[in-house]
Amino acid sequence: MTLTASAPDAPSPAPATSALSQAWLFTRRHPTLVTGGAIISLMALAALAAPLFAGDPSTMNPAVRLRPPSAQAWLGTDHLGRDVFARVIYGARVSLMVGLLVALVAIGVGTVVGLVAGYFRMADAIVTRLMDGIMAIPAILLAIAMVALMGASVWILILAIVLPEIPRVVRLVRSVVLSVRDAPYVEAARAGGTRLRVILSRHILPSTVAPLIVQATYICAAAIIVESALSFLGAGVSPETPTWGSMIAQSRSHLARAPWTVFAPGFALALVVLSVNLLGDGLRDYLDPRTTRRA
Amino acid sequence: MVAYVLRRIGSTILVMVLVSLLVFLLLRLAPGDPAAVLAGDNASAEQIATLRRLLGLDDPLPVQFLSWLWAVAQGNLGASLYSAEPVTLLMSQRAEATLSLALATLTVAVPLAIVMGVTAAHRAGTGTDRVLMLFAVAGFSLPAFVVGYLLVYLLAIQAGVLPVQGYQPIAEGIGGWAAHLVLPAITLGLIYTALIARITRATMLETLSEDFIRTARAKGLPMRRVLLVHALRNAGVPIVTVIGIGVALLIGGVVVTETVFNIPGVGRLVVDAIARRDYPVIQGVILVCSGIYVLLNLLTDLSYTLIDPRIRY
Amino acid sequence: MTEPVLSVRGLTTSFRADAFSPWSTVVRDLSFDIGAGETLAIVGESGSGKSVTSLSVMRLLAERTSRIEGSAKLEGSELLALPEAKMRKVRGSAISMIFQEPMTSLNPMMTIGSQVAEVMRCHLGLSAAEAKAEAIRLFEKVRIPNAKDRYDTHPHKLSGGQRQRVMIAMALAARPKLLIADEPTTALDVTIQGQILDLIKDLQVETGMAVLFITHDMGVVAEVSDRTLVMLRGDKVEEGSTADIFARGKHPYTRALLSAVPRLGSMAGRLNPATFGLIDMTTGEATPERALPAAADAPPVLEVKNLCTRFEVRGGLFARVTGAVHAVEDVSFDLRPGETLSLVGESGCGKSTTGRSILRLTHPRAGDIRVDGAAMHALDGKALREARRAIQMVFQDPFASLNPRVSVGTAIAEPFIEQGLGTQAEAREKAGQLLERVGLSAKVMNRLPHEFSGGQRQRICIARALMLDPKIIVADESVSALDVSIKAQVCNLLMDLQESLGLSYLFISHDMAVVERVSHRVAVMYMGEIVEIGPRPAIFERPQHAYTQKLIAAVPVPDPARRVLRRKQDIEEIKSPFRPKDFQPPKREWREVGAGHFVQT
Amino acid sequence: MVPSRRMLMQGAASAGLLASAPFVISAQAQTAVPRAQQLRCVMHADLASLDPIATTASITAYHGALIYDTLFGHDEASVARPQMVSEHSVSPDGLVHSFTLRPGLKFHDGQDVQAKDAVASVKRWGARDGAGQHLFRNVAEVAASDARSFTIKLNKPYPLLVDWLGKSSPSLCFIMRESDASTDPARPITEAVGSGPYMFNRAESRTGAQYVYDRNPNYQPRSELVSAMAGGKVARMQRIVFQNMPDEQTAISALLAGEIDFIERVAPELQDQLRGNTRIRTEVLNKTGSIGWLRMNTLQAPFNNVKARQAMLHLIDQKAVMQATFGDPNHFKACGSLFGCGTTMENDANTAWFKGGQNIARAAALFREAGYAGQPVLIMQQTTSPVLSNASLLIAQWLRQAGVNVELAPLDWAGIVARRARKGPVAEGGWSIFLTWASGEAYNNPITLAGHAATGESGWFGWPEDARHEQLRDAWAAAPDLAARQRIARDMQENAWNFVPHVYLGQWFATAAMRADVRGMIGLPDLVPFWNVSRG
Repeated sequence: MTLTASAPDAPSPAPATSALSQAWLFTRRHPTLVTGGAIISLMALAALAAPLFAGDPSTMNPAVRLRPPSAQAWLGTDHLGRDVFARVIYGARVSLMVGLLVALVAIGVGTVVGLVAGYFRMADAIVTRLMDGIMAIPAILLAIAMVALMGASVWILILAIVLPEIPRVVRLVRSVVLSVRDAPYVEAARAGGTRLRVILSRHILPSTVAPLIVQATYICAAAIIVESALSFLGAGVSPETPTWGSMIAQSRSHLARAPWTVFAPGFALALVVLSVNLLGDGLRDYLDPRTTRRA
Repeated sequence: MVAYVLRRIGSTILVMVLVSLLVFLLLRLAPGDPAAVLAGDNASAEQIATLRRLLGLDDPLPVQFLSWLWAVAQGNLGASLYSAEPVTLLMSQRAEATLSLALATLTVAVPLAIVMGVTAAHRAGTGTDRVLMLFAVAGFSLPAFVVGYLLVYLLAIQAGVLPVQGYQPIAEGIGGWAAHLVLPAITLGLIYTALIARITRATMLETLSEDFIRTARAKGLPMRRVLLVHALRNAGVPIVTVIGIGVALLIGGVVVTETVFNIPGVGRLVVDAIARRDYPVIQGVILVCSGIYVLLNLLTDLSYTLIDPRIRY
Repeated sequence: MTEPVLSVRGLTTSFRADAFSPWSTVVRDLSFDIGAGETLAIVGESGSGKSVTSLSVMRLLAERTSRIEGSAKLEGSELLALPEAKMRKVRGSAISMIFQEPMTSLNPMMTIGSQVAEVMRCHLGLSAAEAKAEAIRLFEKVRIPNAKDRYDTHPHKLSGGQRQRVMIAMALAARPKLLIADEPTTALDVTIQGQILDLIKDLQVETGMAVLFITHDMGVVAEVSDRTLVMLRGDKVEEGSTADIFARGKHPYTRALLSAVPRLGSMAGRLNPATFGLIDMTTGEATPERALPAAADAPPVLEVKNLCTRFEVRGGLFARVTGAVHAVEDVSFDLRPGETLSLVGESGCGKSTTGRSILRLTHPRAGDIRVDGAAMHALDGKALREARRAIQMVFQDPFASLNPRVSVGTAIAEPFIEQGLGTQAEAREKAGQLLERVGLSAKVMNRLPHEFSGGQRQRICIARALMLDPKIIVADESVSALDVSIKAQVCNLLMDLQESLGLSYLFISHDMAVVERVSHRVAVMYMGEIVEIGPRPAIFERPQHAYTQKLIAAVPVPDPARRVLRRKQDIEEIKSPFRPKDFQPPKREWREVGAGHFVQT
Repeated sequence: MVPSRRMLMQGAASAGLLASAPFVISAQAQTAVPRAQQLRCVMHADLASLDPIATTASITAYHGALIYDTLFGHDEASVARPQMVSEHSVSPDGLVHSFTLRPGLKFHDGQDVQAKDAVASVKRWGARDGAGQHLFRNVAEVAASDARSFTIKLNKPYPLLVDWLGKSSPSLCFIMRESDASTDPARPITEAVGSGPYMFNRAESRTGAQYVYDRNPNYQPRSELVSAMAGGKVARMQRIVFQNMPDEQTAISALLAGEIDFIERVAPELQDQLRGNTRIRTEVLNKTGSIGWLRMNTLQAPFNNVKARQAMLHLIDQKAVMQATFGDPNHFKACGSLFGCGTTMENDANTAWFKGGQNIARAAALFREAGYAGQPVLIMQQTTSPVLSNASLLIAQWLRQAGVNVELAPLDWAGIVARRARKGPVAEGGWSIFLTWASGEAYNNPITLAGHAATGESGWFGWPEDARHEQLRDAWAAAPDLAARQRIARDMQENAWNFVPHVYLGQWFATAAMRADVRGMIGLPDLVPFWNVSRG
């Protein structure tokens, strides 16, 4: 017997005294969610407001290369004399944008394909084969090949990272759709003559939202990591564009002489990916309490 | 069962042809000219054109693809445009290093991850759980090359206890072979351990809320037995699935790890081939990698029957 | 009375969602005793705290989210203060448990033999070989056929009844002083239920153990228990000897519970259905039962002829069809306006598939379905959608049949709007009226399903089904998942609606007692076929087919005075309606034994 | 022995990837050369092709120098000395050169080196190499006169003939077996059998990972002392191994740990890690270093206008470009000579732009004079080379400051070599600027470096065209001596910095790092030879 059944009759929790204490309670209940969300929000805010405080990320001046942190350049300069602090902040734009766009595109495309595959048995076989095919190609090799062959623009990079993520989303959506496709409330809608479009949009799609939000955070984190790995392997975006991955990759030979050129973007990278992952874990627990709360 | 396996192999061939076509189109429709690379910086346009013709790169694309496919069907993956060595030979030279790295990673990561996951699930919500899971999240968050450099710096250069780079074939001594694999395996295993530990914890939590676990506890069994005998096996299918999927991740991670530690494996082979547009090598390696992946998927699915008596094909 | 085996005093159990939530009490200040050889039944509806009580005594609740206060003494020694290591030694040896869901309570990965043997190895220190021999002996004792061969069987190869026998064997393995049986028969078919109850009874006589029986089913209580404790929302409302409780229950809730229990045979001699007489659980005020009129003598609204539904099974290299599950085989019947035809049978007999096939939620393989003369079976697409206006469905699970994310008003209005029968405003107005009609307020339209109890949700589902003004409602186990008191109310609602709207019901149920009350006619299904069909009085009073007789005999009677030790029945076998590809269904013959009463020969 | 083992491995490979792995291992385990007798080297690139004639890649020239021998070799003073040749005579009219091979020369497969091998090799080289092609415009016939003698008959005297046969910049005139040398010059040969001091050990080589060269026990060095490519090539190490390590940091770590012995080029920023380490020694082997250059598409706007090309001379600050990558000024210098600095042809004709330093305003003015109207200027940025990548970024920045609409297209090398062949405008997938580099010594020779030609569309990428430049090149090749060539070089430079076929990014000097006990490395501008090297 489940505890939820007793819930309607149980006295409801006493209302919290103020919004502040409620927020504090929420934080204590979901520490990972709040910590991850807060760091990401701060990073995103800093990235958006970069022109207001961060300085110039792209002007090169080899005369002042590899200078240690100072009042002029808070995190020193890199091998081309660029301001590392400014580049880290502007790098957040690219990294977060790559992460966000990859997540959005993967979720968007994957949801449509997964919905079709899950609901229509005819399409399922074809879609499943196609997705198997994409998944079978080692993701990083595909990405390296795409970037090498089609040019190293941010858009190609996003495409290269998105492609291997799509099958995972398709699988997730498909499994959720399969699990609710024959749910009594969907059958009730069919029995009542509800049109397919409405069944899909009102009764099936919303069930995928919670798992997709969680999946989106993981994809976002993975995308940021993959972007940095591609940069490391020399298949990243243009060195002109500040991204954390390419900053680390370009500066790695200066590690001994100018550690800040590697550690600043490295720390930012690890922090953001960690936060996004924490956010994802927190959301998972929040949206699906089943996994942690049990009688 | 046999019919199922045959059917799966049939669909595998279909998937592989699809993969081949995809990779072929990607390679050939994008810019890049192996003849120009091969001829060298100082070569003239005319010399490059002659070379293109000699390498067969001027044939119509469908002809190139079908003749390649026909050769593959006969077990011939072609030869490198550069060294003219057969792709199968190039890969077999590299296979040992890559397989050793992958196996070393698996043998370290899987048991460790399962112990971590089971412990975290058992202690869900406690400090132990939090620490273990924070470690797992961190494993996801650190780029492999950063970890690799750090390990090399600390354990190889500073402490001097392990070799910095390279690979020593197992035939030259098991000690040297193992010593060369320690750091790469840790680097590669970090994310893999994290992945399996997380999924183990999640499925264990789900399994621990099942009725039969309550039965097992009501029977008065020791917790260790409840966890390891009753719960773990029931959580087995998703864990094995992730171990299987994770091998695909390994194939990807191998590329970075092989670069950091200079291991002459298959990953490096293909990265170099991409840089040179050595089409037969790229196509061959990706085909074989995806073949291994599909095969592993099949094995994973078949292993379910060993874990779960209810699953029959 | 000697010292009780279990003595519970002031047991109070509270839960919280997590470490930051307040405690909410689920069981309040509960006290009771059970003596050796005695059976105490704790009876109550969902949320009464009866299962939590047993889990509290066993200390099987999660430590971080539950709090147990009071005292529970096993033969004088306090359980609640025992360290976990010692408590573990109590579980499964001094006190053992069997649970409601035999399907999920056994470990699917382990053989049944090893699951029983491990108890003895753990508590009695037997060697592997000894434990195996002892387990086989136990299997024989709980009447599992071929016990030796079954030792290495996995649970999924067993039927529900056999699994529950394994559970019992496991519980008895270490010769407990107290057996806690938590709804052990609820998930089982009636015929199996009786056998399991008998088995527990026999074993109790043999071993002299005490039994704490937890159930919501008054019929079961009447059959098994010496004393009965009634719980309501965490409180004990009444306790006494079972005979006393049934004959002279004092608390209104006890009486309400009893009044709501359908009793097989209570309709004897009556021609037409009748509503339940109910007693209000707080005021004790009684509403008498009321008879319904006969069905109209008009042409049938629904005619089903030779309906066949099969599910193909594929196998082999090219995934060819190797056979099929014959879920519904050559089923024919008709339904007149204002009539209730019940389809009864045990799980897997094809009764639900029949209902779903009629609505074309499942595609029938063959057969004729005419609704109001229109051939439903030949329609497709838009025409099918429109045809479904005349025939609607109410499902079993009130929690699953409403989309948790859609407000009830939208859910009710949806079919009306989707069928293009009117504007948004008209739909909402009509939805409001229907909510009132099913006994809810029109003001609840904007609420989400989780804010309603199970019974209320089923009312909402009924309102949704009525939105299209159907002539027929297929009620697929629509009241089976509801608590007793709610079940009676919803049945009454359905009957009221039938009377006022002239609805016809295809009432699909496994609950013979409910069927007896609501039906005009009854069809008994077995292995996909109708084996007997006829007017309700004829079926219940003069059952002809052996299966019908067995079904009726197995129903427990909620009257301790009529308790009988009976039914030494044959062990059930797993019935599989799977047939090979070239299977030719035998031609069935029918014999008319009375007016409209047909029996398969 | 070598062919049979190879066949075994191929057979095993076709039997299946996994099954064959043990075969490979056992083959590898057969030979064991003591570590002290091996020199493990990390070179600047992977040995992609084995044919030093079909490709001009430096690494393949290194490979060639190990396993093949040459007819002549330049000594340290850049004078061609006989190497495989024992006697060389020229007819009085200068039209017939006769050569006789040294006795006892043997290919690694045991066959004697014969005149027919030399004839075929010289012909193939002449068909492929820039200098060779120039020479062969004047060659009437190359023919063997007996087993060890052959002649080259000319249409008119060619003073540089022996210099070319002994040149040490790619492609060198390596002597191969006739069977190999008769392959189409454009089709790369995959055999590696020469008569040089080392033999290619194919069984232990792993394409893309390591290449193994074992001492040729049958090689008979000349008796003279070694001097660059001339003199006795004495193989002192039993084995030379090229290890491919694309990651520089990994290579440094490996050198520190003693796992490798030699790194050909160490990035300046990584040298910090070696400083003060007594077990490691660094040395600049290539005294003329390397020069980066920028090619412009002279067929399309804006660089079809000479003013726009001139603007580039004023735009680029070579010191800044060099500093961005090499940091320490000891590692680089700016160079205004068309022929590189530190070379025999270096001069300062027409270098006012260089002496004036960077002048972006002047560049902007020149762009305006060229009628520049905002057309996109696309720079192909080679992301895989730090120096070229950094230079692209800086040049883009300066071009923008000069008001030019710049677009960077990040590409890898393979992408660049494919795209640079396109002559159309940027909008049609063309390009405006690409960057590359060559050894400093290469610029010294206006004939051999393909980019020194100004023959228009038939020439090298960028396709500059200038008739006077071509006249001067021919005159240079025909000049009788060094002093005459130097005079002509001045005139060429005077002319070139007016029509601007390309501009330079700066000259840098790579540092090699090796274990301290490695002795006798021969510093050459275009090659790193491994004879004469020893340890201890």
